[in-house]
Amino acid sequence: MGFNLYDFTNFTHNLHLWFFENMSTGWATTVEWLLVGVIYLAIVALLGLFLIYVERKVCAAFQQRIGPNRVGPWGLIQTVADFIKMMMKELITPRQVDRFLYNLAPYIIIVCMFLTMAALPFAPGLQGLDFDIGVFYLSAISSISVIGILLAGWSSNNKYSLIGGIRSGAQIISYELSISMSLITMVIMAGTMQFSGIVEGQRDLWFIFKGHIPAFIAFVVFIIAGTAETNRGPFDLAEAESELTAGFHTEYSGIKFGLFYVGEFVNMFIISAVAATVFFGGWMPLHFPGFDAFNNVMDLIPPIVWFFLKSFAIVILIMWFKWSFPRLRIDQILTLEWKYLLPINMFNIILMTVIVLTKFHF
Amino acid sequence: MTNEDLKIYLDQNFPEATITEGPQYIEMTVNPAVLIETASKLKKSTETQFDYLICLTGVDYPDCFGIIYHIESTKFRHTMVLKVKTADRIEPAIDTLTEVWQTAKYHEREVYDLLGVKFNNHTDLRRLFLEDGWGFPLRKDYVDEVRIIQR
Amino acid sequence: MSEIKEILINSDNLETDEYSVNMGPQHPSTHGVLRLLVTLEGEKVLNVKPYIGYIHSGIEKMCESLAYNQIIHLTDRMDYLSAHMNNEAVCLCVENALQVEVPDRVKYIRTIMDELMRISSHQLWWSAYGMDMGAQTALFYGMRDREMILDIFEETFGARITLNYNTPGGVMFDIHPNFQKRVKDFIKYFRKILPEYDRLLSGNIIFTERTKNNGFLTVEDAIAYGVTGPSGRASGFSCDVRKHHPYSAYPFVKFNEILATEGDTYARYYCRILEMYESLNIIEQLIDNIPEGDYAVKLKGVVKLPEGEYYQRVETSKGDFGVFIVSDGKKNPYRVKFRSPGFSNLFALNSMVKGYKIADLIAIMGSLDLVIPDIDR
Amino acid sequence: MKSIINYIASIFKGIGSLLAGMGVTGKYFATFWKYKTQEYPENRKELVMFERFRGEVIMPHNANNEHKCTACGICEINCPNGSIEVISKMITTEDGKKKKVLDQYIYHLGMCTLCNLCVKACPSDAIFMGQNFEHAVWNRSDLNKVLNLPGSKIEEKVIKEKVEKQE
Repeated sequence: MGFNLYDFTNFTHNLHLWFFENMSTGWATTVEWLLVGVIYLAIVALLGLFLIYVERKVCAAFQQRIGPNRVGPWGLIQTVADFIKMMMKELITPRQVDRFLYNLAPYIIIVCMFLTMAALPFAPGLQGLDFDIGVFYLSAISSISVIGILLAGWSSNNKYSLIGGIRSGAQIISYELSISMSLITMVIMAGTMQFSGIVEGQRDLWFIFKGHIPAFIAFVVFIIAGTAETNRGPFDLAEAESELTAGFHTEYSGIKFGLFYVGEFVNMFIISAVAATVFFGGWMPLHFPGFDAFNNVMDLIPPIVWFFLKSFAIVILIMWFKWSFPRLRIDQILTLEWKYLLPINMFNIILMTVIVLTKFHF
Repeated sequence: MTNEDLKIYLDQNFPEATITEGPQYIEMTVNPAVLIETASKLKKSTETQFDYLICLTGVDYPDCFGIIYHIESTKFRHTMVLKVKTADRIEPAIDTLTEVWQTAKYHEREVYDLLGVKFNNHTDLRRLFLEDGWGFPLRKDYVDEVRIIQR
Repeated sequence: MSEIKEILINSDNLETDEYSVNMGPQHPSTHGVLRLLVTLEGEKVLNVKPYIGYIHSGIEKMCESLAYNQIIHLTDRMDYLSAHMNNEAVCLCVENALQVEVPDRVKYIRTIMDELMRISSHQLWWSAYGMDMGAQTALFYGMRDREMILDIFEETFGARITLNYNTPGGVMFDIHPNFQKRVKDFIKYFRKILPEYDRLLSGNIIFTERTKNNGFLTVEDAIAYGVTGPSGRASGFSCDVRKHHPYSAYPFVKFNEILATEGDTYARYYCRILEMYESLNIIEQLIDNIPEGDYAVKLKGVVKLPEGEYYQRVETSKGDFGVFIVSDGKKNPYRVKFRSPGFSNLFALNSMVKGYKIADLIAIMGSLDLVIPDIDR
Repeated sequence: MKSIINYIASIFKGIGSLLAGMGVTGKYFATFWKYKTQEYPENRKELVMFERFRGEVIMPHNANNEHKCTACGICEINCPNGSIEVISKMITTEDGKKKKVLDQYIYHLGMCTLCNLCVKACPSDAIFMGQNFEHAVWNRSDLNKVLNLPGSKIEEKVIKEKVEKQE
């Protein structure tokens, strides 16, 4: 099979060939689909559980607490216990809700999350979908999740939920713009929309160093907009615990609430992973042109480790925001987007174009 | 104004009211009929300017209900007590002072809630703490055998 | 399509509707069981109607059947964040009525405790306010620092929140030998930590943008509604009882009354932060000079007030707190009335929030520092 | 032009203030092992309450199972909530005198507000405030305690003092 921790291309290719040699085409395709589906399901479930644990521990560290420490060593099994509890809880459907939409909302969020996940390059050859329009696909798909939130808010027959849903609708649709534009800035730099191509383009140096000022601005904008896109603090005014009790998911209970909850965390991971891919080279180890000895040492660390290290570093950065800042008001969120991020982005695209044209980058 | 000056001033300007010197403040008891007039005079007069109503208390005296206003001037920092007494304990009613001091609106609701003193012309006279039909617990003749244990 | 266009162009045709939302009695930012009936138009607040009484406990009625030293432990349970000041108000009222002069030592102890209590109350308010605004970390930092004061209280009083330390004629027991050292340690620590509060919240651009220029309360309104304490002083209403009607050891100390003129939410917020500095100043002036002497005057076993009506004001962390006792010469008071600052402050809310957003309603309500048992009594 | 400078300055000022806030939380994050939480049931042994801590009313007994309570009932009068009931009985002593002694000292912890008035009022120092704070019980009636131990008597010394005082 040729399993290699540093490059999965041969492994996945050989696996694919092996399936097609031993089965009929229809069966092979079905089995492959199932396999990929199960793998992604496992990744999402594990990531969700782990991220919730990380969030609790990180939040505790910011607040000088210990965090979960009762279930398992250092509380590691806490989230599993919570998950089991959530599965066993009653699914309450309030009276007079729009049943179909009410039940549909969490699935839209989860489905959208899986679709986005598919485009992420975890390691060389370990990627669900490698479109040539990967960036475009990602920004298109990730904006669907707002429909889930809107539906949840609308169908719950609760005024708090409705306010939360409408708020997040306005917010996500605005910030979609910033996300796409900061990605476009980097696409100009990379010259391709394909994720594997973007990563490959950073073999000599990561884009954040390569593109210096405009890349850094794009990164800051992307992180801000990404935090807003995933409805996390300080942009969590769709939930806004102190204002709207729990916002759009007030009326959800049991595993339906669990899906929203896991969705929030995995979405945060996806945003961090995209940031890591586009700005910090994804699975690409840290290379500096000219320092071959250093580069060789860096190459010893497997790419998949690099990918998760970078993603989790950015996850912790996003958590740092949440546990430091107060929440914004709805009009300020829109002001920030339309009066600050958007003009900066436009200026930044021009700057990047000029820099790319004049080859003023490293 | 010191208490003495205030007493002299009040004696001159409100000859019909009973003015006594309490343990701390000058106490002036007025007729319910002239309450609003007196209060707005106290507030508007340039020499007194009692613009801050500190406290409004209803007291269940043996023969009547008394409403006691502790008022202060934020300019001169003198304090006095204004008192009115209802005519009797059956259907007690007194004019509201919402027009003079805004905060009286809510303190009067409290007095109505706990003592059952009605305030004429009050725009929003509803129970504040308790349910409708509870009774008036701060009255001395209030009995509640279930909730109050006598020792 | 053209129809929709026409409707959009003539916005008068757009049908907008007001709707009401019940905030509370169970709501995370009402800090207790306060119910607000909020009328909204979109996100804009049109009207707020407070409904109170969910934890009305009839303290005034209970007081009528208790002796004077027994009343005090009930006042702990009204505004539990300024329990010591409430106790002190009753004690001062009884002492004034009996015309008892308490020793200087008692005055000093009481004043130091008042200021410690004020700091602890403002710390808790700061933490809760941070949480109202969405900065949950503030909650833990405020609570962490409050713990030090509560430990000081526990060592001297034996209780952390419901202190019941004052008795008519003095205090219940002498201060603990460690007390002065601990307080000095706390002052040193807290002076270092207070700028952190500023960096975390007061200077934060999100916070200032949210609190500045909203929730205005004019001086006239503040006086008319009787909004006292830091909330009133932020509007320029000079209402510090410590300054204007000094009691206990306040005549002996130099301190400034914190006044602001803006009257917006940020001014109310910052007044409290500055008050914490001012309280530290007051404690520093007193802590080394506690005179020797008795910690209480021996009163008769059964305290009977002479017939009459007595009123005593103190400055709690929320504002102007008053105790009104009508005595008929018996061992129980005839009528006790507590003038609670929160009660007056709450009803000024409606005039402050009109036209602002829901998020502002939370910010403005938080800046009033409401404690619900104080309002309901 | 000026407005553009202001615009850019406001961006940097805003970012600066945000970084200051992140600095505060970041400082504590970087030193996460210096947490302030106490792990309660584990630290039970080291957890010593302050000597004045008011946890419950206790009646100390000496080695001979003797307490100091004379059943005078002052604490019962002083209690604002009626959480103390002193039940006394009359006995005849050896020398034929009739004497009032304590039969049962009933203390309702569930009603007690720990105000310390009873301890302060006690003329013979028979009751004190205990430091125990773990009062949770499964049954509410368990909160009604009898403070004097079964078969306990009053200390001879207290009786002597009382007699001296009367003389």
